[in-house]
Amino acid sequence: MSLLELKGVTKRFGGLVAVDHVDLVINEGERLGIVGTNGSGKTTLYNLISGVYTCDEGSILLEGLDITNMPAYKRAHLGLARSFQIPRPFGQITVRENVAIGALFGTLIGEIGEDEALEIGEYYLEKVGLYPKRNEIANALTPIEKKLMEVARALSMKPRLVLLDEAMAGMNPKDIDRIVEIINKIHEEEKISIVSMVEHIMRAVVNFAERVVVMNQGKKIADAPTQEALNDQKVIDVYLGRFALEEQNA
Amino acid sequence: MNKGKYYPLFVAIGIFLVLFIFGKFAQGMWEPVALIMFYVAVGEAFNVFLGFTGYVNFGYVVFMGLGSYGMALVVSSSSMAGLGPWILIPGFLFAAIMAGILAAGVGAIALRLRGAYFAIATIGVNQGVKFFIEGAKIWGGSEGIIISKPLKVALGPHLANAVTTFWADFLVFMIAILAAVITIVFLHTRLGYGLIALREDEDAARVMGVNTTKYKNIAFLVSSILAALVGATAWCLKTTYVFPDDVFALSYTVDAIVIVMMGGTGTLLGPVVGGLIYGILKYWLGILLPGFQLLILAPFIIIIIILFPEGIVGVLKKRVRGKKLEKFIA
Amino acid sequence: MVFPFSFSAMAALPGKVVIGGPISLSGKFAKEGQQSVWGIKAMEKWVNATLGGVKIKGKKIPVAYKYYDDESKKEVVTNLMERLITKDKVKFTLAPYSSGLTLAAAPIVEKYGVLYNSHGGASNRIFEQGFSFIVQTLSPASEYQTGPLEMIKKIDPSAKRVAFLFQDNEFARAVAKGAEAKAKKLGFKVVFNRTYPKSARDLTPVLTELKNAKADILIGGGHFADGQLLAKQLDDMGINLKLVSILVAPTLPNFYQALGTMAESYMAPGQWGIGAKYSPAAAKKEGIPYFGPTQKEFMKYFLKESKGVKPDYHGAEAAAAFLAYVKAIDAANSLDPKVVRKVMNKLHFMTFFGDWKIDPKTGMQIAHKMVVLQWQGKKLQIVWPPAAQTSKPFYPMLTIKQRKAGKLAIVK
Amino acid sequence: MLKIVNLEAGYGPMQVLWKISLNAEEGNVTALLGPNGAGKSTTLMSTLGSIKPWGGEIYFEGKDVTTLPSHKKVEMGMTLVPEGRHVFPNLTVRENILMGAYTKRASKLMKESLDLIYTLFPILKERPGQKAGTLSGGQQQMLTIARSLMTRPKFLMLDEPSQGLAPKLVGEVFETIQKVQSDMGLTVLLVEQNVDITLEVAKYVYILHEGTIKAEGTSDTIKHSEDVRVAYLGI
Amino acid sequence: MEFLRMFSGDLINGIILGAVYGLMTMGLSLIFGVLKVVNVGHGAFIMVGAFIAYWMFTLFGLPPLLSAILALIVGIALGFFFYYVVMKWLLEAPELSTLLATFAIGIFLAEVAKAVWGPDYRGYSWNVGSLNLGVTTIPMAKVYALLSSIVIAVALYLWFKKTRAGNALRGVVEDKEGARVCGINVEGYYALSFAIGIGLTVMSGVFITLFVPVGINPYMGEVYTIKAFVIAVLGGLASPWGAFFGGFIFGLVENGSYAILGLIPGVEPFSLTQCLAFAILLVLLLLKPEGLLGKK
Ligand SMILES: Nc1ncnc2c1ncn2[C@@H]1O[C@H](COP(=O)(O)OP(=O)(O)OP(=O)(O)O)[C@@H](O)[C@H]1O
Ligand SMILES: Nc1ncnc2c1ncn2[C@@H]1O[C@H](COP(=O)(O)OP(=O)(O)OP(=O)(O)O)[C@@H](O)[C@H]1O
Ligand SMILES: [Mg+2]
Ligand SMILES: [Mg+2]
Repeated sequence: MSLLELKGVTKRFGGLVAVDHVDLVINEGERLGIVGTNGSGKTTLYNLISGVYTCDEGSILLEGLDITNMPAYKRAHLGLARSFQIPRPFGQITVRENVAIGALFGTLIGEIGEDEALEIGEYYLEKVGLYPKRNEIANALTPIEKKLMEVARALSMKPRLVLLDEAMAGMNPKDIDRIVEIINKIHEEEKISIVSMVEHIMRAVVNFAERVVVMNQGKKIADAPTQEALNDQKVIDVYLGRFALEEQNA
Repeated sequence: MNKGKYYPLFVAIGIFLVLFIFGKFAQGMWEPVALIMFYVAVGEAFNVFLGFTGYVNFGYVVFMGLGSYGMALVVSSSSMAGLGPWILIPGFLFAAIMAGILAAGVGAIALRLRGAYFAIATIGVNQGVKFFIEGAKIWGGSEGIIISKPLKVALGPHLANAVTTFWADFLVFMIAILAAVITIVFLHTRLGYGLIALREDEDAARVMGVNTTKYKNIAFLVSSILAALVGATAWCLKTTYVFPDDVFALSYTVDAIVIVMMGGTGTLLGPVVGGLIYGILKYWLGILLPGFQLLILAPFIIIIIILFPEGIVGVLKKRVRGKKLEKFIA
Repeated sequence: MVFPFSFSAMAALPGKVVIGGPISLSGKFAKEGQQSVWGIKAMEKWVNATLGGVKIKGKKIPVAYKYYDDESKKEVVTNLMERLITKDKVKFTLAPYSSGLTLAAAPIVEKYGVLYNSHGGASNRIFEQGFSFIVQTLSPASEYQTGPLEMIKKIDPSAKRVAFLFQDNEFARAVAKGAEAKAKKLGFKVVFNRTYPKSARDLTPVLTELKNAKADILIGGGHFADGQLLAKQLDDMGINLKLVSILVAPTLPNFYQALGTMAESYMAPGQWGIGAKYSPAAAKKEGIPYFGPTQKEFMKYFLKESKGVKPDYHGAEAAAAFLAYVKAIDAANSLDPKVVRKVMNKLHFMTFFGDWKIDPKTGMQIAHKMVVLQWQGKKLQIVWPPAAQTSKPFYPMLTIKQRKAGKLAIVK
Repeated sequence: MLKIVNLEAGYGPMQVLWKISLNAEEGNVTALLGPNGAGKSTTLMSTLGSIKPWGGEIYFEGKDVTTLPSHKKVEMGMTLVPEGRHVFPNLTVRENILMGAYTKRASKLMKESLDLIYTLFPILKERPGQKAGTLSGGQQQMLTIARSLMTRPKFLMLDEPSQGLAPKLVGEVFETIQKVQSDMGLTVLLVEQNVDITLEVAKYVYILHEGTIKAEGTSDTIKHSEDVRVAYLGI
Repeated sequence: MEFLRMFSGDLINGIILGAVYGLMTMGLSLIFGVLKVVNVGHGAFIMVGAFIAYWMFTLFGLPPLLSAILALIVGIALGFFFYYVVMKWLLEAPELSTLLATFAIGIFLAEVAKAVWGPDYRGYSWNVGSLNLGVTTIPMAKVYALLSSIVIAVALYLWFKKTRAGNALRGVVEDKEGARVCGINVEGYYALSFAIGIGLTVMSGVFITLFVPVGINPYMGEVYTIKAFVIAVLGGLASPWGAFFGGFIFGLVENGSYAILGLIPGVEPFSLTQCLAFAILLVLLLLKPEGLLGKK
């Protein structure tokens, strides 16, 4: 059964159609990559799924349940988690507390106490390599560290579906490999979550995704297994370009 | 269950106890102590909302004012006089209910606003309520209510005097403790975490599963009811009169902000320390230099805030991070 | 009866009798508070200089005045009052300024069983609360605006249409109530009865309405700033009346300074005014004793304290409250507040401020008479009651046009 | 063109940079590489003066500019494309761009600069009225670069310009950087995570690690130095 | 008919009151907009202006329109002084800490004024005739206040929208770091806008005395502070000319509703006008949460 299903989802900003009748199915346990040119509507799509925006048209189903108009916090309880492209930490509290908040309000809401949540938080901080910084104020992290913290925060929600928005942009290649590895591992270990991600860094996409969706100007222009999608001439034309292909092949 | 996290509460209660004993047994110090505790309680009640949500309830004083009206209305109603000392219970209830109803209403409407817009909307609520009471001439209009006599009728002159000079202050202590307990509970429960998340980034908090609307409203309600209790005791019972001009004076909100910011927002001990400093400074400067105390107080405040931009406890909390003292300070 | 230990009591007589109280030197009542402090300090000096203090059992003990600044705030008042009573050993306390603050400190005073003399808390309601230790030196609020009505009834029976326009606060409302009752009793027709809020900085809407009411007389006001504004805007809007009596504001020299000749012939009720005719001779005529400095002496001592700022009635009433204590302690020959209070019940005397006699049950002032003051030829004259007159009333008041042209309200 | 000698800087009590020295040669692209948190952004920000250096000296065109406020430095022809975008969110795209021409020197050359950046980033020409805050992440990145070019720098610091850009655009941006650099005779100091491209573009490379310069050399040497690549660059 | 006369008179007076309200709020808005500082000491600066007008007039017979210029200069100087002595150190601190500082500054100014000039209530009369409009009579001083406030609002608008400095200021408001890389002197503009904001406020104190030439006292500012806050929000914080329009609305409601509310028996219509003004604030905020001219 598909975990998440988008049917004709559309979002407009004034005259601009940021997301244009997108149909998308995400299966349970799948590792999906979403890529696309800048401004193609990927973040907007995330905002629609996580409930930051509401759809102008179309519907969103989570395990068959219509969540199109459900408030964001309820979606989180049902197992939707995300990170933000521009990190949004809870700046004045510690990293550990940040992540614990994820645990407290995720799918485990009401089931665990504060102490347990802090433990879960530490567990995931350990995983992403931020454990040594757990007692820092979140604002004191570098942008990259903030992103990592967001990943940990999303994971600690014990979600069914994690939406990562350019979590690896700006990271050095070594770290990217490390993070992809971590995510893959968590994906395997916990079996619970399906990680979907948006990246411009092909290195990460190739190593992570089984399937890739390519967007352009609000529309889905490709949806296929990774290699196939990335070798699609249309995708190369609008998205990858000459330079990146070389890099990918290098 | 980790007991360590309640240590700061014991620190606060310890400070209260020392104050209480000092006030009770040092000659002529009861009223100064009561004043300090008034500031502490005002700060604590204010902090429950500001500290956890980051929203500034500039019209905070409206709840103190309504609280004192609630008490005054009950005490001065002749049908209740037969209750004797028990009259205070419906008094507090009524104070809490009046403030609660207003808070629920304001919360439902104004909490949709953010930042300064919310702050000013609450000023509007305060001024609106005040001018409505005066303009529509309800509850005595601008003449307010004086409860000195009804209180004597209900309690007898002796008890009435004891209530206004000791028990009212004692109740302020109790409210301060109640507020401290609420604060620590907030600090260590999901509710508190949710509130802090929404303080830091409301949209992100919502996506993380925090029902921000509900949480905001809870904190607002609790803070408002605490304020009402402070008003009912420290104003109505203690000074025995309620004039609208006096109980809706926005300067008290500013006092609350000053106390909380000096001490440190969102901390348990912040309002306690802030209230102590504010009260002691005002008291001693006033004794030493009557008429010039505010002139000296002002630079003091500026120096404190420049040295401790996050409040004294806020800065202290950072300093002790990872040290032994850490668990005593929150 | 003399008990053996009364010797030790004698020996324990303090070196000074401290009289004092919290007073506002900051905040909204700073102006009144400052006047009060000057007035009281002047009397402290006078009493010690001329009388050598209070006389107890043949021994003269100097008096001392002790005060702290209450910032015009109710929670500060209680705090300071306790300090004064316990640390500074004040048994004869002076109330702070305003009815609210007077009420706020009352329970503390009651708790310690000391005396409490109100010189700035005019509200009648204070005296309905059943306090047993409070006495009042100034006339209660209900009396403030009755003088002008009595006066008009005498000098112009045809002026029947009276308008009330008071500030919307506790004090002014109490004044309004007293005036309304008086107006009804004297057969006036109340053609307008409105208030304006304290924060209003533009009275035009209510004045527009007032203009249409075609009143002969306007009685109103509240405090300093709004009173000045009321007079200013009446003139701006071209509202001519036969008599205008405004609370508080016109009793200040600054009223004239602010408005210039436009202030001519404005009236105000006062607890006292410079030039008041209360003197030993007047007291003799009434058959009561006179106590304290003469008008001239009061002025001299006051101006010394204030470095030249003239006293207004807030200074005078505070001074009188202090004098009342000295007089009562002398008469009681005791420093026990209970004894002094008992003696006070029977006292009737005159000071430069006027009569002093309280209702034994409530402590409310019943003998002191308010005066009506009027700006005439750049001077504030007492025009009512006739016994206190320094000048006859100027009536009807000058028209706006006349005042604009610089005409002075000089009684021929 | 730009010379940094023994620069030290930090935040609050925490020191981040320890006696860093580097040299950006006129007319070249110099790169500063290193792992996350090494202090690259801190170096750039203290060079411009957004944060105050604790010690050391900075020379620009031979003049000591260590304590000069940042706006004076911009006037002299230095600028930065900051990490994390920093567009003016409530101003329109056009207003953002024009803000770049704030200095007197830049405003004289505005017309020319506009032509240049519109050819580089046509999307900016298409959306002059959109509020910058509503642009997509990558669009904001373009806007930031464009805005900095509007100041007509002689010396341009770029803090991870390719971050968040689609691969096609990454290539284009680097081509642009090279082009602008050669056309305008620009000196560039580049901070990047995209090591491969950076080594293509840069002449000389510094490796920053934990606040100190650990290695330096021409990009060819660095490219072929296995040690450096493994230890600091993670490739 | 009588009612209509009254009502239209009230509206005219409402406009004038609104002009003064707008004027006294612009400085507050500017400071909030740029520095995110809520200036609770606002009223104290108004008081300084009022005293300047008073002293200049009584001592030297200087007409208030001229002392306005002096007040602007004094205000700007005070602004720079308090900026460098106090505010500068708090830029990185939590937002509300600056509120504490301005609170203290306000107290300080009022207490200094009391220590120097005493707590007296003062006033002066600048008689320049009056304007009879049939339904109401308006002293010319108020007309001047109205005209001046329009001139100042327009000048401020032009400064913001048309000058290089105004433009740069918008950049500073939006993003410090971004402004810095454009070569904008961020700290300089902070100081400048604080100074100009205080300058405008002190100057508005002079114009307030054209409107209310009496009751000048060290504590006179409090009333204005509260109203200025509300008006600033009504107009959309951070938008000085929005503040100007907010002032008009507030003035119109306050004065204009009197005649109508006067029809209700047994109430105090004047107090209700104030109540209504605040109620309308709430309604407007709900309809437009960013204020009238505020932007999202
Ligand atoms: N709130 C908004 N108002 C107006 N336009 C918007 C808004 N949010 C996004 N847009 C526009 O919608 C389009 C899609 O933006 P979106 O952020 O989803 O792109 P993206 O695919 O995430 O791009 P990137 O890879 O650069 O992050 C863009 O053209 C953007 O300018
Ligand atoms: N505003 C700040 N407050 C406190 N510490 C900071 C701040 N900004 C950065 N740091 C710290 O300074 C160190 C260096 O940060 P910097 O941003 O210069 O690194 P960087 O090399 O640019 O890393 P990245 O590749 O992640 O951009 C980090 O350890 C970071 O935690
Ligand atoms: Mg995006
Ligand atoms: Mg960086």
